[in-house]
Amino acid sequence: MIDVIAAVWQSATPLVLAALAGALAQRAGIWHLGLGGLMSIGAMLSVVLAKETGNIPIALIGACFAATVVSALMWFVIVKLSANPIIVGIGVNALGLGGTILGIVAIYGAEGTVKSDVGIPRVFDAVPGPVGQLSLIAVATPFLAVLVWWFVCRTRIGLQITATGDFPFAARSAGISTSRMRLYALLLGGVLCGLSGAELSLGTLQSFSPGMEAGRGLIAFAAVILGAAHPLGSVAAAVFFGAVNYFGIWAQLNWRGVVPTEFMLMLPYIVTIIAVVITARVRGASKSFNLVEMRDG
Amino acid sequence: MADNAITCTGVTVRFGDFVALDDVSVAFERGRIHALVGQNGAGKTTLARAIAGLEAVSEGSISSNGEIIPNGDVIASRERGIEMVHQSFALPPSMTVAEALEYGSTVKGGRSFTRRGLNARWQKYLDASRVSVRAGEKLRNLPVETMQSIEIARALAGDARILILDEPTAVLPPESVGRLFEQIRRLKAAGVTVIIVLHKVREVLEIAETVTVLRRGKLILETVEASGVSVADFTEAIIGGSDAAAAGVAPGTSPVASDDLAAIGLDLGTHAATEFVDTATGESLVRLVGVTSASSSGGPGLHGVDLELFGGQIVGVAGVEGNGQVALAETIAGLSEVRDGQVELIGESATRLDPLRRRGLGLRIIPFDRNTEGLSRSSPLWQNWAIPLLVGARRRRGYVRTGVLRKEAESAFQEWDVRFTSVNQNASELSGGNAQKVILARELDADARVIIAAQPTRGLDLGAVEFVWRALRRARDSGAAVLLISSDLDELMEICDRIIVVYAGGIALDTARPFHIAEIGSAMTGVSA
Amino acid sequence: AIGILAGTAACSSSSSGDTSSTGSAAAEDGSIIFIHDQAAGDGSVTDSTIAGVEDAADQLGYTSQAVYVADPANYESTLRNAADSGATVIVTEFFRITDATNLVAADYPDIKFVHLYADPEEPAISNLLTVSYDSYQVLFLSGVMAATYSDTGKIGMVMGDTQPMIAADFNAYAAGAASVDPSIEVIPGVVGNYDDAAKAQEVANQLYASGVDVIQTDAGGADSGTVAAAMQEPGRFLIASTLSVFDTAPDQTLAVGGLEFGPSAVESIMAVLEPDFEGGHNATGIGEALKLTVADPAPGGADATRFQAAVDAVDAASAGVIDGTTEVPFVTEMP
Amino acid sequence: MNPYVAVALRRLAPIVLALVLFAVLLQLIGYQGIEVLQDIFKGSVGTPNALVQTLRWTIPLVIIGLGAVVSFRSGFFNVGGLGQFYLGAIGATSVATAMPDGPPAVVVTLAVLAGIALGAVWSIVPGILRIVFGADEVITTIMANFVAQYLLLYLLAGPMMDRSSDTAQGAASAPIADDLRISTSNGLSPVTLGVTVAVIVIIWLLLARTSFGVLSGIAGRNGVMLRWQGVKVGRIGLVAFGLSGGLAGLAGALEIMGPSGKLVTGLSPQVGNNAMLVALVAGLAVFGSVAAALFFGALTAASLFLPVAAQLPASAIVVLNGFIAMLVTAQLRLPHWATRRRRPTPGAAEPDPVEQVPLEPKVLS
Ligand SMILES: Nc1ncnc2c1ncn2[C@@H]1O[C@H](COP(=O)(O)OP(=O)(O)OP(=O)(O)O)[C@@H](O)[C@H]1O
Ligand SMILES: Nc1ncnc2c1ncn2[C@@H]1O[C@H](COP(=O)(O)OP(=O)(O)OP(=O)(O)O)[C@@H](O)[C@H]1O
Ligand SMILES: [Mg+2]
Ligand SMILES: [Mg+2]
Repeated sequence: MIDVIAAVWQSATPLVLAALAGALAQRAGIWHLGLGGLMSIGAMLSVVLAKETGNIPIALIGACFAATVVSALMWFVIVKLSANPIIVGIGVNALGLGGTILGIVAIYGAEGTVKSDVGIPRVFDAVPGPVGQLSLIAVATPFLAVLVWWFVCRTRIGLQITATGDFPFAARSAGISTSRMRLYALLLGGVLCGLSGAELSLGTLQSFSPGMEAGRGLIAFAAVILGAAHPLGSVAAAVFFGAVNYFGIWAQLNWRGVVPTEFMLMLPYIVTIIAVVITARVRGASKSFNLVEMRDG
Repeated sequence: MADNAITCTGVTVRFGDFVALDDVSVAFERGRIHALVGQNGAGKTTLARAIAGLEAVSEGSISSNGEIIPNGDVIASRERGIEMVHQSFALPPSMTVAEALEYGSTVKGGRSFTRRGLNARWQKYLDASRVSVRAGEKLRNLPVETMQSIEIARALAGDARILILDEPTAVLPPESVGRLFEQIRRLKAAGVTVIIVLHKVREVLEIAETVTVLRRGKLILETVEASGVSVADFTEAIIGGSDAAAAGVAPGTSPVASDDLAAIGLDLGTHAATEFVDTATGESLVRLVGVTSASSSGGPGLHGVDLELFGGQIVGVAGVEGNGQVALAETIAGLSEVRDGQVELIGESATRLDPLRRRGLGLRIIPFDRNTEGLSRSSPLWQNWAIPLLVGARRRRGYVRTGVLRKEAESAFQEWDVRFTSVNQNASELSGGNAQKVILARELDADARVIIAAQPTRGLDLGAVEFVWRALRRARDSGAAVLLISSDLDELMEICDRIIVVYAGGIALDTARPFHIAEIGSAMTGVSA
Repeated sequence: AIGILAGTAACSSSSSGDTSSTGSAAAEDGSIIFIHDQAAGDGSVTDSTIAGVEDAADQLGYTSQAVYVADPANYESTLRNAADSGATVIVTEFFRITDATNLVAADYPDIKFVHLYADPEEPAISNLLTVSYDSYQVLFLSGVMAATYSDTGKIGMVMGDTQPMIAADFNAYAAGAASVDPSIEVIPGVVGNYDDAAKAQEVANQLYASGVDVIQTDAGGADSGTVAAAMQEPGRFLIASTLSVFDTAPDQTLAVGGLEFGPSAVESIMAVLEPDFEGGHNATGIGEALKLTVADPAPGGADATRFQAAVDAVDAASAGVIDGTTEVPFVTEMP
Repeated sequence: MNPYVAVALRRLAPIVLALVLFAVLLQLIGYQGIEVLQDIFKGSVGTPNALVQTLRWTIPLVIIGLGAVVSFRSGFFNVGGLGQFYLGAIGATSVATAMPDGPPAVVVTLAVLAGIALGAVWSIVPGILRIVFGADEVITTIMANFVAQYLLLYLLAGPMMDRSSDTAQGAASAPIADDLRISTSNGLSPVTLGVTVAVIVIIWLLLARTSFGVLSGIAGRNGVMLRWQGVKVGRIGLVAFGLSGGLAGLAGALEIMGPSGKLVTGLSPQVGNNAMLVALVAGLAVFGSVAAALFFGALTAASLFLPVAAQLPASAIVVLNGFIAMLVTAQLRLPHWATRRRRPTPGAAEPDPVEQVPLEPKVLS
């Protein structure tokens, strides 16, 4: 059982970190569909830096930094140039996918898998099985989640970010710069996405292959919607998706011949749709954060 | 000038090419209650926001206690004790009361907190401010009155020395207005300077010590003592003698004169039946029998309501907001689910009839909120006007000759004296009064038999109010049944033939002229129920 | 004229290695363009073809270029662009690009085309050489090896998706295993794409955790996930698809079986440049471009006796496949 | 300046900026940025073949793009164009391969109708989930795209797999019979062009000259108001979902019956997103979408030329599309110092752009 939990946690960690980033942005009123692009960037850069420097802290800082720089770019385009966040997010995903391949071509001359000899330290190295594989990031993620929750729900600045997304005019009338709150939320999200990408590639795999993000950013975003942009709710939803993924593989191996494999591969996406429907039904569409809040001041 | 809490010097605010405030220089003395009045779009909110730092001034400066406040900087204004209560509240609906009080708080410390600590801290404050609400309650579940109390409490939570209230009475029932005014007097006694934006002359005279009048962005009267102005001067200043026609009074009506002033409720409290003519045809056009229904937005519903509306009558609906007015309008309109009872419309059973068919029978609605329910602000005027034609409630379907519709819209707008530049203009470009006229032009056609007018004059200036009233009276005179839902008792007493009071989803009083304000008041507060 | 010159160059290169004169290269200015529908860089077939194309170009003194086209709807126009750009030889790979290759080859009779891993064309197109590989036969040998080595009676395969080519691989793998041990359980794990190494790792982990001790990789770029999973615990073994895995996972890799297109790409390019080339087909099976390369010496973590038994079994099976006594089933749908 | 020219310039500005950024990036990593831009021109309109390719790609982009226009206008962010395109392709392929010998006109019509129907179904399901349950359509349609991809794999590796030859190993359907093909592999024929023009005209008439068009536009801006007018906003939404999915399905059917000639996995993975960009660049205008589709068609054509001409990896085009998507909805304007008479103190009073998105609340019955 503990092995299953560890395996699910392992699989959920990148989703959890990205979902936290998405929840922060959502709280600040920005639909963040670019999580996957930022993850790709973090995944690629952490492996390249780990390979080239052999230094894990540098690799992580580099990954987070690059994802944060792209987040700042997103902020500029969305907040300063009034671009549609959804389209920008889709653009960031394309940049993440194409840019990492281009980057690898630029660095190594040809596209392909990059392998690092060093990886993120394993915390329970001595323990056999999935538990022993948990990286420092995977182990630290619950604490990070609590930290983000505390920041969002238990500090004044967190409330200010929430006000920015919920009712921007209210935030402004209290003297809060909505654009700065959005910047904070996106930058912090950039750090989290960088970590998420690093965990994905450098965590247990220690290698990066282009496209390995494989739609995880969108699943993380769905977790944000499912969790009503609450940090812990989004984390719970992300863990749920990790569990669905684990179950999808399990069912593939154990229900051979019963359900075609392709349907098992669809499972995470179908479950996402069902979960979104159920939460919308339970919560009532009006209670989630709205795409566009138009209130006349 | 050190005695002035706020001094505006040559303040000009532009939105693009539009000048919302034009070289306004005005000073507000410390420790007094100042009224800021003017028509819709006069620039009151803009001036208030400029003082609060929410709107950057294009030219000129604003100083507090002799010191210039940095331009367009809310924090700087708040540091000087300037707090603003907004026309529609600025409270994030997803938050709890305590969170809403906390997020913008300037009180030092408390950068992080526990939920219990936060609730306890703000509960203490709320109790001390005599706001009866739990600090842990979600804002979206609260009624408007409580929201306003919280909004004021929020403004006063820091070290507020100058409090700006933008139309605080617009959403309040009469008895709450009294309580609000008491609170304002207490604040003044504590040394707070109050600037209050008001529309009703009666309220101005009741609370304000000085009056400042804006018209079309220009300063007309500068902080004169309220006790020294006559009602006539005052109205003249607001509407502008020669400008009266431009203010939206329909052609053919005389410029505002003292008779009209009486007609629009400026005569403090005497409700003579100035224009009352009994035109009731006796024809029953709406009948609710034991109706129990829910409001579609989850607000309070109706419980076992019996009601009959007759042609040739304006029936007023009085009541504190949130007692079932929305459900009543929605039930007749067919927008909410009827759980029990019967609805009849123009002789037909309509309990299960969809809204469109009801409109086909002659039902017309002027909804509560003209900017969301009444109009699509970002759609062209002609589209806003043509919807009934497009959905086939009145005429056609399928292929649409838009040129013809545009022309028809144009002539309808001219008939209703809408001030517009083109039918292709977006509705958002119209001022409040003109926007309301577009709705009237759409809803009050010749086939209208039953008209639900919900808050049709809320936020309108005197001229516009008069225009709406005339329109409703005309509809009544042509034999329609009018249901007028309003939170303005003066308005109801003025033009209704009959008033019902809703209380807790039921009808607490159904009375014909002459009206007794005490009786209505006690029904509204549930005393007589 | 191009054909004759190219033929000369081909002859000189085949006779004397890389001594082909720079003079003739400058004079002919030929180019080889390779158009592939699978991303390069995962160390598998596409990479080996690129290496072969570059090798051939070096020998001929030509320039070479590899172009990746992800969208099947774009194969044809990319081929036309390549043809218009004046390529001497255009190389394509795998079935998906068959129609486009045939169309464009017919339209550009002066350009030579090599289509690797394709069915023969009937009638043959005069400027097109098709080459088929019975790659599933290698997977049969993999199955033999895995089943012989397995201690648990369970072996697995981590595959990219279920498309017919991969399904054929799996079925051959299962048949090879069954030929050794009819009771063996062969479990497929499908990643769903060829990029998601992290998911491949999860799939492999669950396979190993369920008692599988040998996994064949068949998921392109995602294979690194399976390799990583094998390296997590002792007692997990691999049969990989690219030779580089011998270096990455020396203690886990029993063998590498897969397609090596490099030499056959060189050979085919030289063939189409022969002046008398008239179009045709080359069929390649075990013993030619295809073979199962077993670890030598035995992988660090392996049981020496069982490994030796597995190597012997592979040798025997290989002989059987080559001489035709063993029939390898070709089934393109997953069981 | 002519207002149409002004609008066109404003819409093109972000794209030009994206191209410039792209060239700079390429220069930084060692390619010839300027030459790449020249090659983009050459690969899109520079040769007859390039022009054919540009038009060939304009067809699916304009058809799916107009579907996006219909749904975005009515306030629903249906981003499932790709999945609906696949379902359309599946529908057409099933019909065409089931009766290869039938009378061509009948079979082609049936195949196209099947494509439209399946595309519409794939769109109406998220539509119902949105309208009846309130499930956000952005998520459900994106997820439906993934599901469609695996459905395609399932069908092509199983029930629909080409079994015509013993050795066939590609995940592909049997080829469409020659008689049933509506164009050669270059995608241009009287039929494909005619259908495209017909779609443009019909959608224009629908949006500009019918009550559905006007009402759906209002529904997208303010559904609450329509509800008070007795309009069933949900029904408008469903029709919009159905139409947009049907159009994407039509594009899928045309692709199979025309240039592709058979169904394969991984078909045109970019077409859904690009069509969405088309709709947005055009500001949801019908003829603007045609212009934008021509532009993106040209870009797609160029993207096939670049790897050959400029030896650029295919991923570079993905990066270019990323830049375009990032900037395409940006409101490029003169910097503050050039327009403001007096600058407010930085911080508090800046306008809130996210608030200014010109949409009204979306509430459904
Ligand atoms: N956001 C805006 N954009 C452009 N023009 C506007 C905008 N708001 C108002 N206007 C224009 O400014 C003018 C002044 O508006 P204002 O609200 O003062 O009108 P008004 O004459 O007082 O009308 P009414 O008495 O009917 O309210 C109007 O003609 C209106 O068209
Ligand atoms: N952000 C803005 N952009 C353009 N015009 C604006 C803007 N804000 C206000 N205006 C215009 O400025 C004028 C003054 O508006 P303001 O809100 O100050 O009026 P007001 O006196 O408060 O009216 P009301 O009684 O209706 O609240 C109006 O014509 C209004 O339309
Ligand atoms: Mg006005
Ligand atoms: Mg105002």
